[in-house]
Amino acid sequence: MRVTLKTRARAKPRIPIEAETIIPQNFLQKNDVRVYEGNKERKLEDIFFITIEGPAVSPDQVEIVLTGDTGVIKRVGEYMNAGRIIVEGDIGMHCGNFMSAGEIIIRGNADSWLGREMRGGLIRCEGNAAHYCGAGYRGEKRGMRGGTLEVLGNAGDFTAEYLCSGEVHIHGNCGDLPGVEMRGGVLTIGGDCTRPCGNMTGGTCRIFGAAHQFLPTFRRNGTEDVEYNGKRCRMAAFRGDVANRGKGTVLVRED
Amino acid sequence: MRVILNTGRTIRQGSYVERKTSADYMEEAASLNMNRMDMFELAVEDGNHIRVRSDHGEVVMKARAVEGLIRGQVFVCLGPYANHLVGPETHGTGMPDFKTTQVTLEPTTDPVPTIRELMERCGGVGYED
Amino acid sequence: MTDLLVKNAYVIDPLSGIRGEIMDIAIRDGKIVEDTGSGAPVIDAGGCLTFPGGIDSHSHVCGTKVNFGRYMSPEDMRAGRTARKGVMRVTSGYSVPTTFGNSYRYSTMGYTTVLEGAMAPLEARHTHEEFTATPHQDMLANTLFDGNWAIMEAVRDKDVKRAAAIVAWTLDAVKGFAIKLTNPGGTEAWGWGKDVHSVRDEVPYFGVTPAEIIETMIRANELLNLPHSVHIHCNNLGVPGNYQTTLDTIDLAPDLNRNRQSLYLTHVQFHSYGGSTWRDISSKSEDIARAVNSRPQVAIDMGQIMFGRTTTMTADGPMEWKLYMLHHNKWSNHDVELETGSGIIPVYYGRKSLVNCVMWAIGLELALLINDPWQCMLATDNPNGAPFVKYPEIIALLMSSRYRDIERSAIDPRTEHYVPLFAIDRELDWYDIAVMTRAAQAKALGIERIGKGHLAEGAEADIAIYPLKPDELDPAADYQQVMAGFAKTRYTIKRGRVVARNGEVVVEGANSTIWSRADVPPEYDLNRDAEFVKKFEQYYTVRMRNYPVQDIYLPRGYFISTEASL
Amino acid sequence: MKIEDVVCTFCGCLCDDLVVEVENNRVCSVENGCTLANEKFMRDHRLKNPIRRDGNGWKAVSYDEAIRETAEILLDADRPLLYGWSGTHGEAQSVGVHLAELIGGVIDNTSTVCHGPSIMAIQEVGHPGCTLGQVKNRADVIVYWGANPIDAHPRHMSRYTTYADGFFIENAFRDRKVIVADVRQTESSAIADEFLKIDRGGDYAALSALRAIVRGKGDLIPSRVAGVTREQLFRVAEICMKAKFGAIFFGLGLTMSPGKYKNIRNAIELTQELNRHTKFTISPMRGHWNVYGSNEVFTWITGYPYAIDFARGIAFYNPGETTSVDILMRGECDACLVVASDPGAHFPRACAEHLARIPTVQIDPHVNATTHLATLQIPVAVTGIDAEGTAYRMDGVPIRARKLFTGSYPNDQEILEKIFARVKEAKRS
Repeated sequence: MRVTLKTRARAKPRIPIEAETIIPQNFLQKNDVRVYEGNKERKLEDIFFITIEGPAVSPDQVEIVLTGDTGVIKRVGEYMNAGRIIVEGDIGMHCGNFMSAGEIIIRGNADSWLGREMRGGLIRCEGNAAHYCGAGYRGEKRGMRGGTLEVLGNAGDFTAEYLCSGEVHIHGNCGDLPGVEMRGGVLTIGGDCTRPCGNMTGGTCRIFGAAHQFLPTFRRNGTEDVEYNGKRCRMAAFRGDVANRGKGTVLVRED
Repeated sequence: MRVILNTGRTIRQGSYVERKTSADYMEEAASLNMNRMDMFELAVEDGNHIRVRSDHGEVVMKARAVEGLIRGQVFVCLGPYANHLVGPETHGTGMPDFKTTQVTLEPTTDPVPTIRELMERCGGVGYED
Repeated sequence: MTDLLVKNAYVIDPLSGIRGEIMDIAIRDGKIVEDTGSGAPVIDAGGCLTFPGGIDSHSHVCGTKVNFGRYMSPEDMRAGRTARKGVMRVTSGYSVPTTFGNSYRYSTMGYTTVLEGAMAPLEARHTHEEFTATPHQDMLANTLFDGNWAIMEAVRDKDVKRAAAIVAWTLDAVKGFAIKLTNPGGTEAWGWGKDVHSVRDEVPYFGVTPAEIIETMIRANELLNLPHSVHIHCNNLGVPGNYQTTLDTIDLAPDLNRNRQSLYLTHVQFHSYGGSTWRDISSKSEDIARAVNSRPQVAIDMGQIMFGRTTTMTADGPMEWKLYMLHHNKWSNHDVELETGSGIIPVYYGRKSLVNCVMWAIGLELALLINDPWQCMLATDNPNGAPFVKYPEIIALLMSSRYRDIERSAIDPRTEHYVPLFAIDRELDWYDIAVMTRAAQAKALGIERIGKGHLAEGAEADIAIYPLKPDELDPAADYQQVMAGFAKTRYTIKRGRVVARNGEVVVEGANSTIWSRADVPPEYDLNRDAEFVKKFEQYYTVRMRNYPVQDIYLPRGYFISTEASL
Repeated sequence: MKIEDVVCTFCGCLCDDLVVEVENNRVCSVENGCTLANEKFMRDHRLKNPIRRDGNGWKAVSYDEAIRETAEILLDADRPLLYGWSGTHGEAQSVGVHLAELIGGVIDNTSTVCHGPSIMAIQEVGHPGCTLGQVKNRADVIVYWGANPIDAHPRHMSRYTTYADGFFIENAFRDRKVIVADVRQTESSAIADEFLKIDRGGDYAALSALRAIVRGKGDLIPSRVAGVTREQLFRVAEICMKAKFGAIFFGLGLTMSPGKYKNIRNAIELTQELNRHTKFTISPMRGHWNVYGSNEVFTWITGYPYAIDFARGIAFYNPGETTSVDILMRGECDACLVVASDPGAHFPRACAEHLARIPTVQIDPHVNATTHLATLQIPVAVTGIDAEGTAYRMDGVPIRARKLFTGSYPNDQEILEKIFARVKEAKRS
């Protein structure tokens, strides 16, 4: 089944749409799917032109395609556990929060908290991701716990904060403090970043660009060779953060 | 000249904060506190006007020499003048970069706007007390 | 005049000696009366189990540290969110819900009176503000004296009467209900990052011992003729081998009051550990129960823990530090000048943790091994042992050994080597539960005199009707139904008005705050004591005149008045 | 008439020992107050009556009209923002939260541009703190980090720290060591025994280094961290570890600098580490007299201290998303109620521009920058002068602010209750 949701023009286009209901499992039956526009509950058809093609008997046979002015639509794919969502343009905050399985493809940019506390599945963002990409919930000790999150462009600050398990791969640059409080999993940064991995207690962060303002509390631990994009890279290895328990690994490209 | 703008509380700003229409408040809020050497380089003296520009806006303020600031840093107390320059980006934390705005300084003879004028520039309608 | 008639109720009212009779309850103007006028609205209880409104004699629901528990835990807030609906406001939180969340959840469980276990006097105004926002329950506040400088000086001078005068002044100033001692002496030592480790340890600088503080305060309490006894959280909470400290504390309690205990020991589960490290921790519930069984002058509450996530919070600052060193999670601490301390950390009690399983067993053992249910009240030290919404599960565990056996198979199999629980076959009955959840509390707190915890004529019409038919149920077998029944009343009636029905809150509520006022002779009035006033102004950071809680904070406050024997 | 033990409703110190003389509904003298208090009490100047924007000018309106119009604005909005609250009493804040809940709005307080990051840090690692009297009576080491109390909290040092004699500290000035960490010299740094002059944006690294030293991993520390020498870092760590009771106070120098809440988290974790050696506490220097009260009130009602979004009926919290600056920057809100604060002056310009675009109602005693952006302003009594109510000091101690005389203005609570009643009535019908 292919569900196409194309945004309608709205009187107040900057008010975000809260759309945690847009997940494959909700389109199996003729459900009354509703979303919030500010404090007003709306029927899905008030916000979108909806086209449904083909049948599906299980959520993994459902593909949702979002098009139009989708950059202010929040929480798409939250708690999704099967199926596929394709966003033709940009997507709003919290896309793929807590998702446990399935696939989200974003052709444009993603706003903050992409894949927050993700448990499994795949998110691929072809543009840039904003802040807290693959990060945790406020106050929660564990952030992303599984799955794969890939951003072909750049990501903002606090990328993969509290990363616990799973993989975050930013092909471009990250902002400030990527991998901060990281405790497991693998964070790969293709480009540059500042102050990586503050207070990390576990996991591995690989940086193939420059790591600016590198913190003084990481201990040099030899070199390692790593393969990236088909090339062998010589990496300076660090253990830290010794301000904390110092059990994490940061690899920064040397050559 | 490119410098970093820092903002914060001052006792004078606090004293007049509930009288924002007063000349006292304007005097304090529109003061650009600078290192003397930076002022020398810009060829300005205490009380001279300076156009301060950032990526987010521009505003004319009055130079004031102070001790305790290193070169390349200027300080303006919290208020509408400083905020004409500070960007709204919060890095997902709710808090803008009030302490670290890149600005450029350029001497000018243009007047320092009143707060009312600043707010009118933002689209407001001035109220005369 | 508002009347209400509850018909056909299966009533258990221990304080009135009613052990299960089908009867009608007549209500007028919020009180139980002999008869209503004709035409009074009728509630048909349909033979369902009917108790006086529940009373929680030790819970943490309002005040500085509770609110800090919320403040620091957005992850707990998202765990229990409900939307605004009808008269119900938005609620958030699981282990530390918002005030309205607490109030609604207690209401749907049939609880109508709750005692906040620890109020720092300096921050009492905060507790009272939150009481006002906890609309369904009548509230009382235990007032902390454990590290009170003036009290310790009186103890050092062996001046019981001065200690009594300080208590009287403070309770009046902060609208407190009773004396609470949390790790007496330990919270002052914590001002220097230290603790006391037995009732005979000296408090730094003040040179007094916890035992001296406890003995003095018990006598001061009785000199003031306060409704409740001294309410103690013993030293060494949560330390393996601490049962000895608990026994030592019990030994300090003289029998001074014919109507109630002289010492109330709270969350005793946390104080009944044998062994010397976390590796060899064992249950000493039998020793503690034996001591309680032989001393009518003490009463306790269980401090049951239940598996799952919760937040611990206590005035016992050093204990929370120790817990932080174990868990390495968040840690908050808040010392209160001249008075007490507090700490908060989140915890998870796991079925896979042997220590946690032993703790879980000890609480149940205490309830099953203490012969007289009037001496052992059901509580979790909410939210320390578990959020109070777990009470129905605890009731079911106490009523069904079969349920206990099922749980046994789900916990760490080594547990049975450390605890006697699975050898105990006692199963509590409906009457025991009624005692342990309301009647004993009313008696222990001394509030049966103001019509709490019973349904005799003239009593407050606080009533809980549970969807349970004792004649048709075998709690040992039907424990699931018991659990469901106690979780959601058919009706909760507060002061003659239905406040919750089948789990739905139906009114906004308007509670009362109950406090104690002991009248002392003028020579014991500390407002006129130059020495007291001088020290106050010198060392507190709040002026003495700005310290007392104004009447406006207790819009429906009422006090129990006593005449001090000074 | 002379009134003693008056509570000053200016900064988070909430001094309660002022002696104020009142004549003809004006304060004519203030004793014990700092400059800020004197200015506040003595030179109080109010907006006379409610005003409404009228084309390119303003006209006076009645309170009833203003209240009715405010209710209509809020009822019409799909995403209203209720901002401010730090300059009013708890009872009014409480009505504000219930109003936000009723209309499905976002409610936020001034923490958002002040100690919001401190709250976020506390939500990650907790907060080992204490009341100010504990510091006064015990502390032999005081650290001010990114804070300038002499300007922002003028009596903090004389009431609670450097100059305050306490029970165990009989001669404070001699017996206490003071450490100041800041990016610039201030009057506060001038009196410090140790001044850590930190490079802009270097607080996080400096705090990490101190943590490593306290953990015994100091061998790793390079000769300079963020402009501070290794020797000084070791010296400061040593002073802290040898303290009998240490107290860190931090200000906006940490909350507003790059990394924001992570700086504070690092400072808190340093404090926690120091507790393995001695007793240490840490406390934010809260700015407004009742900003902490707004956190407390919001928390017991909603579970969250600030930035609460009721749009979906439940309470949702996420700084960076539900915070005022972000909402205004993105142009999300379609109406704004400003109570007891001045976002026009204190938010970045882009936010002020959005306030001017939408209906903005301000409830405030004074003409301020937001006045010019607003559609409507309702003047009210000033808590602590002609209104009373509860305030929470920076350390959480609740104190009741006094009313010194009865003036002609209604207070915030009364105005908000009337708005609430109108909204509720309209929702019912």
